[in-house]
Amino acid sequence: MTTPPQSGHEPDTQVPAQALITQFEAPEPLVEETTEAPAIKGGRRRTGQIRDIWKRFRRNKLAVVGLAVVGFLMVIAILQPFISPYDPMEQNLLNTRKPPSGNHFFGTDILGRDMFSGILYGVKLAMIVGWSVMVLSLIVGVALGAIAGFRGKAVDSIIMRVTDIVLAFPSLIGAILVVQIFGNGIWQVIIALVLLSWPTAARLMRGSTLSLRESEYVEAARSIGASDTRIVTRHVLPNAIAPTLIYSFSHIGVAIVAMASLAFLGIGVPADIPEWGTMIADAVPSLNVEGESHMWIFPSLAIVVTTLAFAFVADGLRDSIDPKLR
Amino acid sequence: MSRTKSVLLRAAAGLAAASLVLSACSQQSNTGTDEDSGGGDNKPSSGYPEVENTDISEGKPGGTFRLGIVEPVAIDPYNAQESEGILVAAYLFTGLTHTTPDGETEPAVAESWESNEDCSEWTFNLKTGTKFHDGEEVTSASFKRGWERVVAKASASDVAYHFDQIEGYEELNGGTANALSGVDASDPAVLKVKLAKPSCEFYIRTAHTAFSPMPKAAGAAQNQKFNDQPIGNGPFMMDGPWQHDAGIKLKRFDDYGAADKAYLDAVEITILVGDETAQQKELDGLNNGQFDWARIPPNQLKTTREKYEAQDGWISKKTFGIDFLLVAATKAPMDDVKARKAVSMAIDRDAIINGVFDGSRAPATSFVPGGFKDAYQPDVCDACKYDPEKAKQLAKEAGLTEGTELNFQFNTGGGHEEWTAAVKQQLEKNLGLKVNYSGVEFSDMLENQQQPNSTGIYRLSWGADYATPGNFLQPLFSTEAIGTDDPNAPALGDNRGRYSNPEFDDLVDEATATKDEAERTDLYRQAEKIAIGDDLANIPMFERQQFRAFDSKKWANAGFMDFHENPPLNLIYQK
Amino acid sequence: MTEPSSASSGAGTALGEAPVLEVTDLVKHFPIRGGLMGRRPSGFVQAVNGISLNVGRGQTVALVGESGCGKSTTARAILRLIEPTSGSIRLDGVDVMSLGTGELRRARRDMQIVFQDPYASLNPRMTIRQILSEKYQLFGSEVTNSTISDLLDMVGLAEEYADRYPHEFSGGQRQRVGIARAIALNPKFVVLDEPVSALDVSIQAQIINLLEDLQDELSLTYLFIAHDLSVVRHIADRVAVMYLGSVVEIADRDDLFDRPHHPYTQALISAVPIPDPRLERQRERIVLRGDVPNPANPPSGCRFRTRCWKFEQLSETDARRCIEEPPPLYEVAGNPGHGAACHYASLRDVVRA
Amino acid sequence: MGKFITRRLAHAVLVIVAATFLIYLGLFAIGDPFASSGEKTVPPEIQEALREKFGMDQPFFVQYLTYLQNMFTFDFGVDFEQRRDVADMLANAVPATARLALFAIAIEIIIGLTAGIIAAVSQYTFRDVLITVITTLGIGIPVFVVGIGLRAGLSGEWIFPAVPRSFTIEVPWYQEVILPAITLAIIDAAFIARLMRGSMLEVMRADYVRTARAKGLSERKVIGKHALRNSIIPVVTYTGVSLGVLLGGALITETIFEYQGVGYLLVRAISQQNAPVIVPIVVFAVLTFVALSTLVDILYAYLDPRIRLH
Amino acid sequence: MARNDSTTDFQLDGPAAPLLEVDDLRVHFKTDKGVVKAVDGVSWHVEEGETLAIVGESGSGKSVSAMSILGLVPTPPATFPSGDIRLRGRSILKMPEKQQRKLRGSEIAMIFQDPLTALNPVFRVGDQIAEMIRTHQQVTKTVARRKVLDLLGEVGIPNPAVRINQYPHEFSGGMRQRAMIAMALANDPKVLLADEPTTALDVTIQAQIMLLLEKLRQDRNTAIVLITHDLGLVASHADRINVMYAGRIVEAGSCDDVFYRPQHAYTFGLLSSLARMDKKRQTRLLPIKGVPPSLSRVPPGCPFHPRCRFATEACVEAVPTLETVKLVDMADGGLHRAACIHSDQVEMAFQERVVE
Repeated sequence: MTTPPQSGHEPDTQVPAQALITQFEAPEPLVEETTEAPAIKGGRRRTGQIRDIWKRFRRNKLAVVGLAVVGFLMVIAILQPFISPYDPMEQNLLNTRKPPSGNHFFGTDILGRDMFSGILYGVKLAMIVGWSVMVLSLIVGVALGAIAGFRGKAVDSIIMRVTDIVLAFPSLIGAILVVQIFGNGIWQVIIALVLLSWPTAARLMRGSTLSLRESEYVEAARSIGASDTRIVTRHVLPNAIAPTLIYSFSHIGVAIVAMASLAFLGIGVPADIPEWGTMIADAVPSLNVEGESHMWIFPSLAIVVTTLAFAFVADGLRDSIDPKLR
Repeated sequence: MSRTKSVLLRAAAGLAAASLVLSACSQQSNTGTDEDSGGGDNKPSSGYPEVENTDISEGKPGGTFRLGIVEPVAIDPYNAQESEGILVAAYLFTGLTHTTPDGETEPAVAESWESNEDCSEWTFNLKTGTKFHDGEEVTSASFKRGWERVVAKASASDVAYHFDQIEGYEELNGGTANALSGVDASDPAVLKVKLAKPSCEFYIRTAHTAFSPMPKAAGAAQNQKFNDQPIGNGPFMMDGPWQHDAGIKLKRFDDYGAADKAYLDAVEITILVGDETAQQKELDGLNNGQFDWARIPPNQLKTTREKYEAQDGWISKKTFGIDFLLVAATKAPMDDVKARKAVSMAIDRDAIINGVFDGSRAPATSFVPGGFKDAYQPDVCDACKYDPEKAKQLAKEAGLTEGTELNFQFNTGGGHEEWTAAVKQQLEKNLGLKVNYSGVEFSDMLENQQQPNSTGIYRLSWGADYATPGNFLQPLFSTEAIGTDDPNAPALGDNRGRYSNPEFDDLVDEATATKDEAERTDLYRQAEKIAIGDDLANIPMFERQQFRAFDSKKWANAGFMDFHENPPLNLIYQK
Repeated sequence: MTEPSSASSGAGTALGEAPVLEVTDLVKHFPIRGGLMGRRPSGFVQAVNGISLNVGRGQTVALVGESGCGKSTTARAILRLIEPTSGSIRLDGVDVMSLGTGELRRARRDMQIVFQDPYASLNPRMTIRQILSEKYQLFGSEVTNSTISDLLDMVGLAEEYADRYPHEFSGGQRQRVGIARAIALNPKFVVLDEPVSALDVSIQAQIINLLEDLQDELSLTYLFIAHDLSVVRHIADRVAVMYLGSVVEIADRDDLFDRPHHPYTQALISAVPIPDPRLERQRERIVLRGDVPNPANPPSGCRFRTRCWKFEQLSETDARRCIEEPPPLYEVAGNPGHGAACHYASLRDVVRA
Repeated sequence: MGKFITRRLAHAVLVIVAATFLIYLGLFAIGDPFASSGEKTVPPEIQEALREKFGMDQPFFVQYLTYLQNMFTFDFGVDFEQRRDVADMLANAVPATARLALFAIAIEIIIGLTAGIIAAVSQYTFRDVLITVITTLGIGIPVFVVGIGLRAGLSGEWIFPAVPRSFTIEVPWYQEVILPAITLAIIDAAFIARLMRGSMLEVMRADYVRTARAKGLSERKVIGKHALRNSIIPVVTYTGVSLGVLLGGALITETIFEYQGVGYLLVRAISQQNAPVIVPIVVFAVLTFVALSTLVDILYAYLDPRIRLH
Repeated sequence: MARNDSTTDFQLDGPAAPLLEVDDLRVHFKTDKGVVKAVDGVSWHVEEGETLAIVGESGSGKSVSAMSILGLVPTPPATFPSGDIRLRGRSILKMPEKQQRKLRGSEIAMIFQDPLTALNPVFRVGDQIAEMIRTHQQVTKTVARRKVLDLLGEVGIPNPAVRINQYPHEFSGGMRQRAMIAMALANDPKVLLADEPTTALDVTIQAQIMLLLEKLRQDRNTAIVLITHDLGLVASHADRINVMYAGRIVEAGSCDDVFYRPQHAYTFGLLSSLARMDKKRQTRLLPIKGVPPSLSRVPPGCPFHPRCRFATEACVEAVPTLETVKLVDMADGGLHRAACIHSDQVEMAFQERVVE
């Protein structure tokens, strides 16, 4: 089955010439061949890989900006109860649909709720849903993918057939179905999104596990008498997880948009919770009404900024964690 | 029973369109009753003022009237149910009786009617020589055919229950009989009906489109061809089949005989998609000359009113419906009348109207709506006025303290989120209650209400099926309507608040058996005084009020709504 | 021509001592998945087709052949990194085939492998110290301060590099780490799977020297897998030539290179260019026709016959024997340690002429 | 090749059967299509009658098998609300959705491919950076934001008929289709451009492109023939899958523009809790999606001869 | 053997310009880590019917100079700070792109290391060869196809009529390389650049391919530039040898000269570290210590000095130039040049070792 588009892996974006250049870079060892005194002391090397990733990441300016925005959003999510000027759910029916002003930076909505506070609350919601979906689908996907890839045979067939079936649903329709079954609620939405995103994670994981299972260093581990458990946990997982991790991370933005899409359609997200998609849907009848455009512009901006920030970071991560995956 | 079309994207629209089939008793003319309504109250309503009906004048044939509606469920009377479907059905078909815009019942195909003393046998004398659109004559058999077509089990009609008083209903509906035994059509000009459950208001029911006659060509109820292009006996006939999601075209029926012929040559009903934006589109269409009639989106009431009032194209009218809070009246904390009154008085209806509905509605101060000119008792609910101090006082007496938990459910998808949320906030703010506020599916909410352990308050609205005040009282407050005697069994009737007062029950029973209208109305007023004024069994919230705008430069006789809140197509003519 | 020898004709131990490794009739077939659901095997790739091999203590036996001849599969099957289809393997008297999962894991202490690709055989997320310590942990041996440094010293790396990651090393250095991992805890037997073919020419010699030194120091027994005959001639004591899953010729090193009997061995040796222009000008190449056949569908009889230069010259009657009868590994007349699997084997000097 | 197709088709059928079972189980077994919904209360006796009429009183498996059987004869059952054949409803919605999908795909392929190729060929130039930034924005912005922005900003008399006209006046089809098609195309075009750029860059690094240059081919031929033919494969895959999604109904876009396609039909059915309509549409969407995926895989094998052998 | 027919190595005042001449070529790449000097002042030339071998380890820059000839090095990031490439005296680098293209595939053709990736997987082998013909010759498809059949037969592909319609993945490794060669020969080029043509192949297949190249050179008098790391291959096929290290030619001379009288320490190292099939077990190989340098950080002075057993202080000070160390030597003539200030010691050490 073809993987659905949203999980599509970006192919290589490396330059032809770089291949030529790396040819000259590859044999450069940091360590001198002879047993002369080493230039750098050992010991601090553990952080080396992370430092390398960071070094590569830092080169991508958009990614750095994205990271800053994501950090900022996380801070807002945590501090939301303290920095909201109003209770985001509190209505003031005498002050509805008011354009932005000193009292209400982003104006008020159809119920006179402060949109600024609502959007801050939306940040919290987006972060909770985005990260939960990422972590949960990562856990499920990695576990099942690794089992399928490493054990093979019947277990593999079963898990892969299940992913086939899940992936046969266009994602939004799948999410709607799940929500129809489980009912409304943020956790239900999270479950729906996890149910739909783990198969791709599992497939990526299975793919890398399969190739690593045949790799020489896994064979090497087996040759020194390592047990299967040890091989999986110590040798396969840490190396196989990168593509899955990158996918899951890039899926945060997708999850946030998916929740907003569901909310926009009036599905899944409880109606009284300030969520960006709900806010935009509320504003649809006001689309062409003068003085009410703030009702859809601010939540739209919030969601665009958030998804772009995550997209930039995901791009940066992909390029820096595993340059080969570009 | 009322049915609001589910709203696609949650709209702030509140009640969109409801099917209300009611009738009033008096046979007075349309004019002259307006003085009683709206204006005569002591307390100024915070809704928009009603517009007086203009006199109906004579016109000349011609013109095509255009308007937009949302896709109806059905236009075949066997299953037509909401105002859009009824708009078409009611002008394609003419029944025994007809309900005027003011809720009065007037003769249609039936010239006259009478009943025996205990109202168990009814005789309708039909006009002769009236025809269906295909030329077939309308006889008593046509009615029997039409009614049986609705009730038959195979039809699985949503509106069959309207016939439940008639003898033989259960057999036919249950599939054990092939005919409605209580209906006798042996004389083509006389229709005799025997009721299993006697009612002096039966003739009012027959105005419902479900009671339409059917030609032989109709066939079985489920018959896509006829369902999409019904052949009726009304002032208009189909001009080609219903184009789903696109439109319906009607043309005048020139052989119409049940009443005056229509003036309009044709009616073009465009089906608008997008329930939440349909009102906006109707208005846009009107403003751009594409339509001749429009509903008004709540957020544009003010500007539209200003514009169209100036050109006499504005319609504003209280109709036959009410929004209220259903109260579980036998369970703490709402088992005390003081608690109920405290809750009611803690709600600032005017603020909600201004905030959510842009001031367009009127706060309800009675349960029987203002549409019933005679039965209407403004301020019968003395606890419907906002008085936070008094509310606190009463709450204290009733034992409602800070943190007392109160369940409050509303149904999602009906546009009730905003105002119910406002109610919740006011109760918390004014009484310090801990409101367990939740939105659930409508069916779930109904089921919850039925449960013996249900407590607290629920959002509901009610539109009676027939134009009688009793239909606002008996189903909701009578002991019989609880549907069970066992307090530990689910309440299967509509009185899911389980309010029970023998005095009220007696008054309602007496009214149903009273042939004299004035007497009957008086009995209903007394009953409402007990259930609402004294006991406040449910908490009234808003009266239903409707607004329309139309092109007054082109059309005459268009300045009011028919009973179904639709344009009076049979009266409108081109200026 | 000699009589067919027994299965032990592969034995190469001149001394009376029992060999460290005895492999008899080793077979490995890989199923080919086919059919609608890919469940049932639709055929088998006969990767290793009945190989017998002995390796004496302290000896180096080389297994040579072109890609796809089954030499790496043989090595892995001997270590049971791939489960053999059939055959017997005895390591120092222990029947490796009969070991259970746990026993096999413990037995790995004595049988080790160095891989071809130094970039792929080290876990990139582990430091050199972790990579090397793992083996000690697995076999419950204590890792003292000096364990790793001694080990690194032995393969010519400085201890300072222990806490670095593989990607910081060059290919040659990684291969040293791979060797260190293999020789830790003093195994009895080490498979060297093309240990130098991925390395630059100038580095190859370093590793070859290291392997030789370690063998002397620790009296290791090597099974050396290679396609490069030059290296084999340098390092091996005894050489087995494989073609399409079978050993076609086996002999002591000099015997094999100077007196090859099998037409394939002769072609193989003649095809290897020697870095000596004058010699090269004199040499005559035996150029084989075509490609190696598909191991899933090998030729009948002698598997080499489709490319055999000698087969082409045979009369029809003689050729029939090659088509019908798979040649067993004969002992070459007058040379007890030398076996060749050819019906018409004969001596030919291909190194110098 | 024949074997490959057979296997791929068998796989697709299996997936479809399993998926339809799940859909059926999920919506019919759990939800009761006849229960009161919205603000409609259905008397129990009528619910009973309906259930009997539509065979819902049968055991679950019998229902499912009947359903499956009907589905393969294009009988998708009846909408209990309007009592209309769902197939009839789909007959109106599917062509509309197909028109929208094809229009959108056409736009996105033209824009996406061109932008992707330009970016790849002029890597590191201003043009490339500009295209990269635009595509990142295009991918990052949710479709409903794009749709709403376009609707708020662009709708007018001729592009998107904001003011409804009487249904008797014929509206040129492109007026309805153009804005939703652009909305859909923007995001996919961005994705295709990226995909194309990436795969083009990768292919341009391939040895056979070097061979093509070494042959003395013009750059136009190197890119347009050798690089394009190989790099377009992932784009074809993506476009096919994307078409599969769109043909199953663009829920959000169709809703925003009230475009009467399959997606809008589905959204309306969901908001009305109308399971008898939801199920066939979802089945239809899954069917289309799986069919397109299968087709894409077969097409893939055609485009890349290496796959054909298996 | 064509060896003896080759023109003398360096004709200072000869009338005809060399067939293909690379003159002081520098190819630099700008990268984040600095300038990678892949080719740093390399000069060589090749004549008809001659095989010139360029030998070096991975990353020595040996392929880049060949690829520059065909304009296969992308600019940017590559720059050409100096140098020229001339075909019969006409500067290729200064030609307009269109003219350069006309030379590619017709006058100069190239075959690559990995024939699997060098052939486009989605086109039929026959079509790819035909494309080569039709790019440079005005012939009809039918004529081109007939020519392809002839070529396939000539390079020893059995059953050409079937093979012409197959895709690359249906060919074995050896067959693919034959197809590549057929493509390279399609327009009868004067120069054939062979970049590690047999590295990916088994030794028996390598022998087939080299035999084929040798035959073609004789039949068509094509000049072959053989780029390889395999000294054995060089010994059996090259007329002259350029040894490259870190982007420079460190030694150049006739085949016999380089093998029997190496003048550069690096060449010495290479030869001494080789295991030889024709020799009984040497006691010990003599490896070169260390690893080749990164081309972005080439050591100062002689780039080989950190690994060199003969290195002295002087080696660090200046980059040694390629000097003629032996005038016409050995039977086959030509200049023998090396960039090593200790060439005498090197030769001495080598002779001792050989005697050993």
